[in-house]
Amino acid sequence: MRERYKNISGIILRRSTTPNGDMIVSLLTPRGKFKGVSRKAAPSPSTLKLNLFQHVTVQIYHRQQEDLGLLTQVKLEGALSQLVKPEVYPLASFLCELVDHVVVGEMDIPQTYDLLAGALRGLNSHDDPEWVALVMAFKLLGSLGMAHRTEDPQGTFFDADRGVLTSKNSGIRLSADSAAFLASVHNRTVRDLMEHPQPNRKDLWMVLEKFIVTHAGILKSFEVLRSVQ
Amino acid sequence: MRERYKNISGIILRRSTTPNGDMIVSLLTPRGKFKGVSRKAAPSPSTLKLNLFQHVTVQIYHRQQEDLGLLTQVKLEGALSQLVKPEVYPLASFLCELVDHVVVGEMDIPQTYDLLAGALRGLNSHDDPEWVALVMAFKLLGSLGMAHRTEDPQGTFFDADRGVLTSKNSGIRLSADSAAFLASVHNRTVRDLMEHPQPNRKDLWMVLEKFIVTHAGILKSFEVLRSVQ
Amino acid sequence: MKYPSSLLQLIRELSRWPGIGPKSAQKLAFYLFEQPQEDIERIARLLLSAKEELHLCPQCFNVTDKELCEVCSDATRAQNQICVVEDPGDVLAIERSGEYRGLYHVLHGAISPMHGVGPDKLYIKQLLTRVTPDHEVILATSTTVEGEATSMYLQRQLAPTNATVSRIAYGLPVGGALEYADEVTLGRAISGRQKIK
Amino acid sequence: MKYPSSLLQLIRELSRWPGIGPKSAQKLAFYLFEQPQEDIERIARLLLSAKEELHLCPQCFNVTDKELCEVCSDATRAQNQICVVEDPGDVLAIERSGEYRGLYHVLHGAISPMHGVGPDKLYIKQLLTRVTPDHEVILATSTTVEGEATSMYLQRQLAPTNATVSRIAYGLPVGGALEYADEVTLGRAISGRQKIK
Amino acid sequence: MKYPSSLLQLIRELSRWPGIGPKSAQKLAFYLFEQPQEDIERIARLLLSAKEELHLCPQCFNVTDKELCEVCSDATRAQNQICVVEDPGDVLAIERSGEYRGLYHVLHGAISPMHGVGPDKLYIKQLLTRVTPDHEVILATSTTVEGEATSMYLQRQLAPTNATVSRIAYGLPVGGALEYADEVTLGRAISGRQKIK
Amino acid sequence: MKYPSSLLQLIRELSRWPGIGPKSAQKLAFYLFEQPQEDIERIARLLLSAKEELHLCPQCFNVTDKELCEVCSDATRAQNQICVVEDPGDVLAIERSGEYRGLYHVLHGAISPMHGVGPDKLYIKQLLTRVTPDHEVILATSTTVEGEATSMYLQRQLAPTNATVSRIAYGLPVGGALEYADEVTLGRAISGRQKIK
Ligand SMILES: [Zn+2]
Ligand SMILES: [Zn+2]
Ligand SMILES: [Zn+2]
Ligand SMILES: [Zn+2]
Ligand SMILES: [Zn+2]
Ligand SMILES: [Zn+2]
Repeated sequence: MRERYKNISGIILRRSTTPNGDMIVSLLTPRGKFKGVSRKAAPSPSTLKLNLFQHVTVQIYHRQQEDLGLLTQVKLEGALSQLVKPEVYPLASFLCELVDHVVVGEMDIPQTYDLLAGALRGLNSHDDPEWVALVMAFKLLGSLGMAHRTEDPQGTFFDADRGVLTSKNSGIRLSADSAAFLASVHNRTVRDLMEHPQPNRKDLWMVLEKFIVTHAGILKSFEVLRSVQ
Repeated sequence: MRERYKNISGIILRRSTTPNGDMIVSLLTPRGKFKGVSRKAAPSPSTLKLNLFQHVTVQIYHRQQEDLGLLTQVKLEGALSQLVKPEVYPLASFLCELVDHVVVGEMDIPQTYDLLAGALRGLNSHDDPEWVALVMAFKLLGSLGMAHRTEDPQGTFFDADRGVLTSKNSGIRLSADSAAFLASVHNRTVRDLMEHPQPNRKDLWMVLEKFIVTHAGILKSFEVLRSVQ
Repeated sequence: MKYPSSLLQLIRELSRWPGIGPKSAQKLAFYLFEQPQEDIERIARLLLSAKEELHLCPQCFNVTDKELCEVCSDATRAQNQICVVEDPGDVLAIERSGEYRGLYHVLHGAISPMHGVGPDKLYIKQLLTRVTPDHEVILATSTTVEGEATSMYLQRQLAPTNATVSRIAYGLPVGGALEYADEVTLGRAISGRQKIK
Repeated sequence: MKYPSSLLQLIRELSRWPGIGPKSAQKLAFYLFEQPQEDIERIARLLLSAKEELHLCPQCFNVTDKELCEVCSDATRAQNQICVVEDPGDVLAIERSGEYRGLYHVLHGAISPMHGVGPDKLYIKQLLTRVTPDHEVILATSTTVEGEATSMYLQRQLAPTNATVSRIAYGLPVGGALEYADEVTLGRAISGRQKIK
Repeated sequence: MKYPSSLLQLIRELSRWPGIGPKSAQKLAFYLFEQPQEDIERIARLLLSAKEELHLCPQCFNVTDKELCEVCSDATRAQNQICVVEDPGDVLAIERSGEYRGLYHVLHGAISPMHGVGPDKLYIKQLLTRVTPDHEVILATSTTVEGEATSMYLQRQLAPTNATVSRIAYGLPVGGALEYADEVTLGRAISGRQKIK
Repeated sequence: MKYPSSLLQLIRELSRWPGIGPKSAQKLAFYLFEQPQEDIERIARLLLSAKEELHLCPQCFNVTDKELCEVCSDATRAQNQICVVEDPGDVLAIERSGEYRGLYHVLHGAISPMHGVGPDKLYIKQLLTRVTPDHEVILATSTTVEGEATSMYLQRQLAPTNATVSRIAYGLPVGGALEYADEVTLGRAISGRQKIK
């Protein structure tokens, strides 16, 4: 007997309401991104739990010849209450939008999943959420095979088009701290990176945005992110 | 084009949850009793409004070959907040169960509808709710073609089997007040009856219960009603 | 064709369970038939042992497999708080919220005259004997008419005990848009608003 | 067969409206076609006059056909209370509840970086200029993450005004059973419980 | 607060449309208000022009903006096939299937004594005058009780014309599992099975 | 609070059953707990005896408690008709329709490369050995992509047997309005129409 019901556990990356009144939810799991629809956006106990950034277990019902599974039951596994703070919310939105943008369908990404879960926990509790977002954005990109390269570890320029840290005078000029960060970010642990926050991050944000725009496309949250920085 | 959607406005007489998790609602309207089902008893904003005794307007969707319409939208028209008070709740339950029991399907009963709506308002605000229930129960029975008869206006017995006020020594023996009440209840206005409450009502309740049991069947609320009297 | 009677009986039994219609019952029966023998034995044992080991806690009437339930016998919980709920499942739900560290009392239902359920059919008397003037009794029956009526009834009955009595908050459920709240709930959410210091 | 283009266009237009799928759009189009000429004219006039007569109130940004909206120009309403909502429909819902007699402020959305909606896209600046230390500002944005983030943002922005700021109550919706409330809501309903005097 | 009357009227009008309840009507009204002026004008024009330009084809009674509808005036279509349907929307559905190249006849309803719809309220007489012995009349009314009754009535009425009469097939919808078909449909699917050559 | 482990295990077990999610599992567990001891014992016995007494019929592979299933051993049934279905539940459904008096063959699935189900995982070889030139094989697999693929595969495999092969009818489900049928189904219903004599 084939099973039409499937239980999936993951983090809600995005929810949007269709003109039809249905709610479509993107869920990040260690096995990729799943989308499901909750009919009519009525606040059934289910839809209420389908909130952004939350960790949920859902039951998805797969109907014949429809690609979007129907969300039939939702169990809340964890919610982080501090992600709505003004200094955190745009950062959490940015990371989730980034992952939602890059991850397409089923793929084995246990590392990305763990990184995003960790990033959200970090944003929820760390007293330097901006640094959490910056570090984790680079780490997330790395986990998705989108690490930038280091042409010259002593380089002080970032060439977004080629995605390299370089000593050639092209692209974004970096502070010494930022150059060192970019040269080492993919080799250091998150813990180590978090323990050495960098006071000046303007150029790192520029690098990150430019790199993402060039290699993944424009994210809507950039705009809000900039306005609150 | 035939219309499968219908808007119905009425009072919720009863709601019950099926083993399946659906909620079935009986609605009293001036044009009879309608039943609808709200799927899965999930607290959609709809089901939340489908509470006992409330006046609602619902949209019912009639599917092919199913007799129970699907409740698709619910608008709350009015709720009476005092019906849950311990001295009122069993009385309101009793009147609604009585009407739910006697009214079957579509029938023209504008008078019954108005009487029940008035009874619930009365129970909500009157300081002698028991008298409201007693008077309105007899009035409701009358509006549904179930008035008792008066064999002898001077009679002091109530013969429930025949449903008559009689002077023959059979059935329930009545106080003079109660006999006078029963002889006149169907000829007097509600207002007049309400203005002349009767202090001793034990025999009237006995008459009412016996009459209903004989002519309409046993109501479940009798038991609770007796225990709180 | 007559269906094998053991299959039919199983389907009939399953279709009586809450939330399982005739179609699902048939599906389940075939599913169970396709499971290995040892799984079926395990399920049967689970059913029997659950029934055997579980009973109602003599103090709070929650389901338990201990003499006194785990909450009642936990000395670290606030002994002067009693949260009154309709069903054992409600205890589970409140525990999951992590917001409550007192005791419980399970009524096993709500007053519903139409369904023949009066106060005497619930564990109300047992609640009244538990409560002392030092207690806070938190009425967490549901917000349906039946739940409200039960809450009102309990308020009256608890008055002579001189205990503090409180009612769970009405308001907007977390995660919802205003447009989905009905006007009664919305009214309560406005009138019950909390100052932000 | 090609369908009459005026019919096709109508169907296409209707299917763009919120909550109307392609099937319903077709049904609606045929329904409209079957209505008498004068009804169609009336509907067309209604659409045009609604658009023409309605605009946003310059004070609260609710939809109105007056210069100042009916609430803002009603001297009997509490002038020192401002209830902040996301959408004009929320004003309607709160009014229907009958529990509120102050003024409103409609933001026309909630902050949602992922959808490109920052604070500057909402009527937030206009709110800040209205508020004085005598005001009570009631934050009635929804309880979704977006609504909560907006509420938090407003709290920060309103702090320098020295106005009283409050948030609508979280809790159980009226008419619901506990089993349907999620644990976060349930936790809020318990922690926000109200003493019964 | 009284709501702007043009808004209220619009909401009331929309809530009368089929499939749009009171809640959706309000949502739609606000949606329409937020559209740019020119869009509203376009919608109003669409409504009026649809009503103005459309009428029933004098031969098949489908909705058209031509004198004779596009199907009836298409000489390449099989002139000896008439597919009888209940509603104009059914023509659209069958055309989309691409399986039919004959003519249509739209009854504008089905016989339903309970709703006071007798054969005389439908375009049945007009069908009978169209049919000659050379025709194949395909009865494609729905498979509801009303549709079946209409189909049976037409069979009787068409008998004297000596035309070939056929009925659309009953059976399993494409894409479905057997378990979701009811037994009547399943029985028809079995008895109507097709030999594979 | 830790929940009684026998209750937790029961909930976990039930939540693994098809169509039962985490919420329903909890509800079911409490329901089962509230049943009288003898009912629980009966359910456990039912489960065990169903598993014990039932096996697959060696001829048609339907579920049975006889040596040969009741259909296969019923001499009054048409021995030259074999209806091929995916699941035992389909036999039940077809029997309920009362339209079929031949034999069955249960494949126990449909070909689905994506789920790793090839022809060899189904009881197809056993079917081929049953079929003789005198047989009519009715392919009643579902009309999903998997069911169609299985049906096509069987047609090819059955060709050398010279048996008559037929496929259940596609068409409109009984009781439906045309507007609810998709265009593929509608096309099939038109092209498969039946002459009325
Ligand atoms: Zn206990
Ligand atoms: Zn119980
Ligand atoms: Zn205003
Ligand atoms: Zn707006
Ligand atoms: Zn024509
Ligand atoms: Zn067999």
